[in-house]
Amino acid sequence: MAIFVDDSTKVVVQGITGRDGGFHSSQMLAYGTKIVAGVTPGRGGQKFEDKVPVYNSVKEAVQEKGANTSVIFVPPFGAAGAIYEAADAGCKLIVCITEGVPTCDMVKVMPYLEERGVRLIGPNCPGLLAPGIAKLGILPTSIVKEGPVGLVSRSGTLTYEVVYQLSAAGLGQTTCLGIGGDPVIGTTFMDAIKAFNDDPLTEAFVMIGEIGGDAEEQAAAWIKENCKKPVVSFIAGQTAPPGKRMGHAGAIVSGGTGTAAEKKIALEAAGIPVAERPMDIVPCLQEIWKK
Amino acid sequence: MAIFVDDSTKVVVQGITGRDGGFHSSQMLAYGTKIVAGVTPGRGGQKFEDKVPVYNSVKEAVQEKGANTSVIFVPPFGAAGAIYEAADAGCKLIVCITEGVPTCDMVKVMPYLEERGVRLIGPNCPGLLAPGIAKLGILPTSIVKEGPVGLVSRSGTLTYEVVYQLSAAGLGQTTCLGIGGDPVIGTTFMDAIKAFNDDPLTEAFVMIGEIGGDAEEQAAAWIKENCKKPVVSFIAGQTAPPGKRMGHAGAIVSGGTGTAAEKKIALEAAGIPVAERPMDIVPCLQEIWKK
Amino acid sequence: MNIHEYQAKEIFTGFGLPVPGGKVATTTEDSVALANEFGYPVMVKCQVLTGGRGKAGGIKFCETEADVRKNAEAILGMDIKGHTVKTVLITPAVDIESEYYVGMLIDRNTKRILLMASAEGGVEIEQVAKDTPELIFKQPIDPRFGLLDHEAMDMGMRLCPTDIKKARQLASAMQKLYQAFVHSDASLAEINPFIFTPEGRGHAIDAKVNLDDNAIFRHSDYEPMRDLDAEDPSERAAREANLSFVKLSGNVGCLVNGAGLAMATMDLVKYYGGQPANFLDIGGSSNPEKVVNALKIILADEEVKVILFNIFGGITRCDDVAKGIIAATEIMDIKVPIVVRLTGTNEEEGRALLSKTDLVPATTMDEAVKKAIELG
Amino acid sequence: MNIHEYQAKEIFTGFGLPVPGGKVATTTEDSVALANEFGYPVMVKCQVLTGGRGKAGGIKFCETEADVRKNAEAILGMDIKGHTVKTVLITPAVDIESEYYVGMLIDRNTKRILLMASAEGGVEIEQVAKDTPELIFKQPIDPRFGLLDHEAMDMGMRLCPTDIKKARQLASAMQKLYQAFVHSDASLAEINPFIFTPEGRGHAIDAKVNLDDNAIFRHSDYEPMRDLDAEDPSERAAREANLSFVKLSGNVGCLVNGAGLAMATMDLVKYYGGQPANFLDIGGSSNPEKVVNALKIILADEEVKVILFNIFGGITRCDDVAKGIIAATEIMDIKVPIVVRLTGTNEEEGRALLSKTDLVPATTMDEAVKKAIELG
Repeated sequence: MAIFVDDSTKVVVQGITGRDGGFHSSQMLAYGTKIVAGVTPGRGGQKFEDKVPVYNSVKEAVQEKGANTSVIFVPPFGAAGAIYEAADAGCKLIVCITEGVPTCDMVKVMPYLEERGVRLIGPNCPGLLAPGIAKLGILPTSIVKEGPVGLVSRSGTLTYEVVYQLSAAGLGQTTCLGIGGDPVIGTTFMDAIKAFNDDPLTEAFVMIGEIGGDAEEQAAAWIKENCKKPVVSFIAGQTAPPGKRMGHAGAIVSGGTGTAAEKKIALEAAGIPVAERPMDIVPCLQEIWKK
Repeated sequence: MAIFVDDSTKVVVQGITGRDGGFHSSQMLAYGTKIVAGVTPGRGGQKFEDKVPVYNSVKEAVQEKGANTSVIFVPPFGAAGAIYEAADAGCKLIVCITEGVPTCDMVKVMPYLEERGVRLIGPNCPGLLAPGIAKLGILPTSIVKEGPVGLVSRSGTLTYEVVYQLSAAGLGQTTCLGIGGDPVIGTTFMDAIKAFNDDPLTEAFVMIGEIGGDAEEQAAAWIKENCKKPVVSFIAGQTAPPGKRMGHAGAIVSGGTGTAAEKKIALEAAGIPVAERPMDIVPCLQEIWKK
Repeated sequence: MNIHEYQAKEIFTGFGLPVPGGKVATTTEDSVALANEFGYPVMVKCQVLTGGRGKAGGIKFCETEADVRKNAEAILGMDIKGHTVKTVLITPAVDIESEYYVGMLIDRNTKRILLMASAEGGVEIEQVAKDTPELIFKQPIDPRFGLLDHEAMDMGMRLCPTDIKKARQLASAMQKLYQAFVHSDASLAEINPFIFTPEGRGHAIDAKVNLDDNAIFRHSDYEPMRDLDAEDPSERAAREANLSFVKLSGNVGCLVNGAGLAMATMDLVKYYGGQPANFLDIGGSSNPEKVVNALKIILADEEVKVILFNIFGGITRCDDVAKGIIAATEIMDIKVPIVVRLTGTNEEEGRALLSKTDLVPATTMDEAVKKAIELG
Repeated sequence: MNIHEYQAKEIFTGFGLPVPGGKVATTTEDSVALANEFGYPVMVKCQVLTGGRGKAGGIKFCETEADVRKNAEAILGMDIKGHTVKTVLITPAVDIESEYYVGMLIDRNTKRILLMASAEGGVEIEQVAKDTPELIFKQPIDPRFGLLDHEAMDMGMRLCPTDIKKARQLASAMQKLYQAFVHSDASLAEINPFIFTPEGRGHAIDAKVNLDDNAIFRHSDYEPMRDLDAEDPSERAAREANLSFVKLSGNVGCLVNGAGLAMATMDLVKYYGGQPANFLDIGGSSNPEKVVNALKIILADEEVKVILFNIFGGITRCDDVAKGIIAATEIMDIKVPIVVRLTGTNEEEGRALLSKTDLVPATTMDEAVKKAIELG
């Protein structure tokens, strides 16, 4: 079992005929993900890799093929529109990989999703990989391994780094989830942590945070009160200068809030070990898990 | 018992210090309506007629005096804003008397009310008078009488005319309701008819329609299928020239739809007698009620 | 408030809709000059506030200067359904490969702005709606989110299932039309037809916009768009006096408070064999000055032989109406009989005030109408 | 993208906010001419993209032409936190009776635009937030309905409980600020202070707007607002190459894909006693040209003694990165050692391509960082 996905997950890929959308759809298919349809307006009737039907709209993909989950690879100017479309068509899980989506677009899309009970992951995220079940996004499949550890991260490639080390140490994963580092995202740290806490197969989990915002502090407070599973953390950006945006729209330290040091204090105060280096995460986890 | 109001109705009047708002608040108070507060921004701390406290906001009126119903007498440019405010403050029934509210404002306010489960009556309507219970609006109290007849109307003064005749004939009312004739209104004909059908004290009811739209046709179809109580109707505007707006934004006959003749056919096809003249309504009702 | 095609196109252009250039002229010479400026062919289009302009010969395709001269001369001054053409729009003619209808209006049932579109463009959409309603596609628009990309695209692809570029242009036009609708507080906005040239470029070649009278107060820039010439002088006076008024052709001048009661009064006049001279709703306010203005407007019509007041007081107080009637009779020299029926709020006070005058009282609506017809 | 006060005020003026007139000058003579045009007193305000301009002496009240001359001369060319003043805003000075803070930003927790306002205006709001958070009022704005009248009025009355006229002006300013925020795609918009004159008229006398970089593509009109002088040349080159880059002062040039991994790499360089020369995220795209651009930008810094690639391939494919590195080394004459760590999608293909070169391979992040520090 995993969080947010299961055997009934049927995927439609929005932007399947684009360069990145096509490449990663192939990867997802190769991993066994049930991609039942693709969508590119104007390309309806074509087939992706001679097997996945392409439709002009998500509505058709849902009606014809029963898609219930969308993975979005469309350019930033169309990303919010693609999210609305997927939600309106009835998808209950949407993973938006697109980087560079205007924040005001995301602010507006959020209540639309809430009204329809739709879970969004992203935007500007690597998505989700539940080893042995499905890959929704761009996490490299070669590094994952089935097992009892959950992983949630605001980062993309740093997630891969940690998953790689977990797998190398024999610690397989229930779900690896990159939620993205933009200011406004669908599924938050807190949402993921609650889901891991409720998931019977997840025995322990790892939180990869970064500078900016206070999602880590909130998560720490919640974990302290509610979570009995072992948790370890890592925070990127200890050396980031204040006031500068570190790639992610979210990764910016402003006016003494959102620093790595503050987050570390909050996490440790909640009893969550914070690894100094990415390579320390696995040893940290092994240490507290044995207790 | 009446529709939409009962003994727990506690009213806040928005615009209580204005000319019309003040006049009709006095009338409502004189009829025994529980006006617990008034609102006029900047007049907080004053008293209306030395007894009703005036607040700066509906929120204060709800918090301090438990108001659950608002009657709005503010100018058109502020009417939609007043509705949002009342709904946000927790009022579950809002009666907007204001005439001349821009239609696009009403289009936008509607989902706000739906999200909060708020009933709106109006705008541009005379409101509701439940004889012996409460008056919310501007219907003249001298003409009503307690009894078993419900009355719903898109018109204002034509409603009074009919109520007057009902009372004169000894036919008292459970509730007299003017829903207004604007293109976009809160409580519709259908809403009122369903409520009358469900109200155990309402034994028969009268529908006063007018040209424009198809609310009467819809009501006719619903009544035919669902309503066992005697109903009579009247349609104003048989002589109205097409394409001209007859006062109400809604009262306009366009392209062969919404004519009095069409409505009459639909109503009669549903078994609902349509009175030729206002003075025929009472005899019509008496005739079918006896069956 | 209805506005002319060229004014609607100005609004559309402001919201980025593709409208072919165009300018208006009020003389033949100016028409010719504009046509020469644009180059041929051009369209000469009468600007009157009524439909069926093409059928009436008010819209002409002109290939030469001589064509423009001939047609502008014929169209300017033409009478179309009672409207005299004072202005023509000169606009470059475009080649038409296909025509679509795109319109928006307020839908009472969904309480939303409704987008309607059809591949049956360029014809009377009411006829399409009657004969083949399945050819009109509809999309109610959630005001909280506006016309979303996929909703517009879905409509675009219904109209142009085989041409994604055209579908995109239609979708974009629909989204811009929605912006124009809400920001101008329209009650109706239509592009009929939206056309494609053989090269695949879309253009809104006709435009119709009705503005919500209730919202004009926040569009002071639109007030100059009002075509005062197109209004009946009495209707204009009524509008300026904030009265809801429609001129009819009878002899019983009606002053009623409330639109429904006013219509019912007209109906009753006709029922008893009379002819109402007008619809007039003096509105929900209780301003005595309004009554004076209303009387002036009605009495300006020489056909009016009797005045019928039918007042049921709710928000309008009968004593205010009575004061208004008395003030008016003091100012004006009213020669026709006046029947007055006052009921409702403050009716005793109102009747008491009137009892000292020589007005004809009536108790019921029926009695008042019958007396008015008798005296008219 | 951060913009200057005068540019933020231009945006505000476009949305109807009450901003005192003002114009910018780049010379003392122009400053004096503008001051004479406005009449005295005026403010001379340095236009640099940093806070604390007043404390640094960059904002002066001037009562006479001589004042303006003296202060403009002093301010133009002044260095404020590393920013050279090239432009001053000359604006009429207004009498201040009271000062308020009004600001909006994106709130991650509510996922909404958050209105914040305080009667503690004119001072550093961060300080107020830290010391007396109860003096800052907050209102998250529902994007479906915008900042509603009663929400704005409620905030206005909290700021000015005893003066309804001022409360209304504040409420109106908040609603206009919201319009400005959403229509300009801001990430931050502040008026600090919003002041009232002794006569009770409100003015936005300072303005700060940060625009969302992700939305600049739909605001081509804002692109000229970018102050190219205020950017580090390497940061500008990176932006133009669509790379996310921040210059630091070390010797280890870092090229990493992904912001999180890039920060972690910097952290690790420092952990092992080295100094990162930069933050650089080559992004999620797999365009080989980006790598070439990135190398050029990093190598333009002569302090850089070693290049460290840390690539974990997800959406970026390792073979593309390898091709990019090879292409770059063919074009450029790279004198410093290059440590490359490639893992993830297509890593075998990537490593195979690189094996024919003299780049220093590394398997883990730790190994790569240690090797880079050693070689740097």
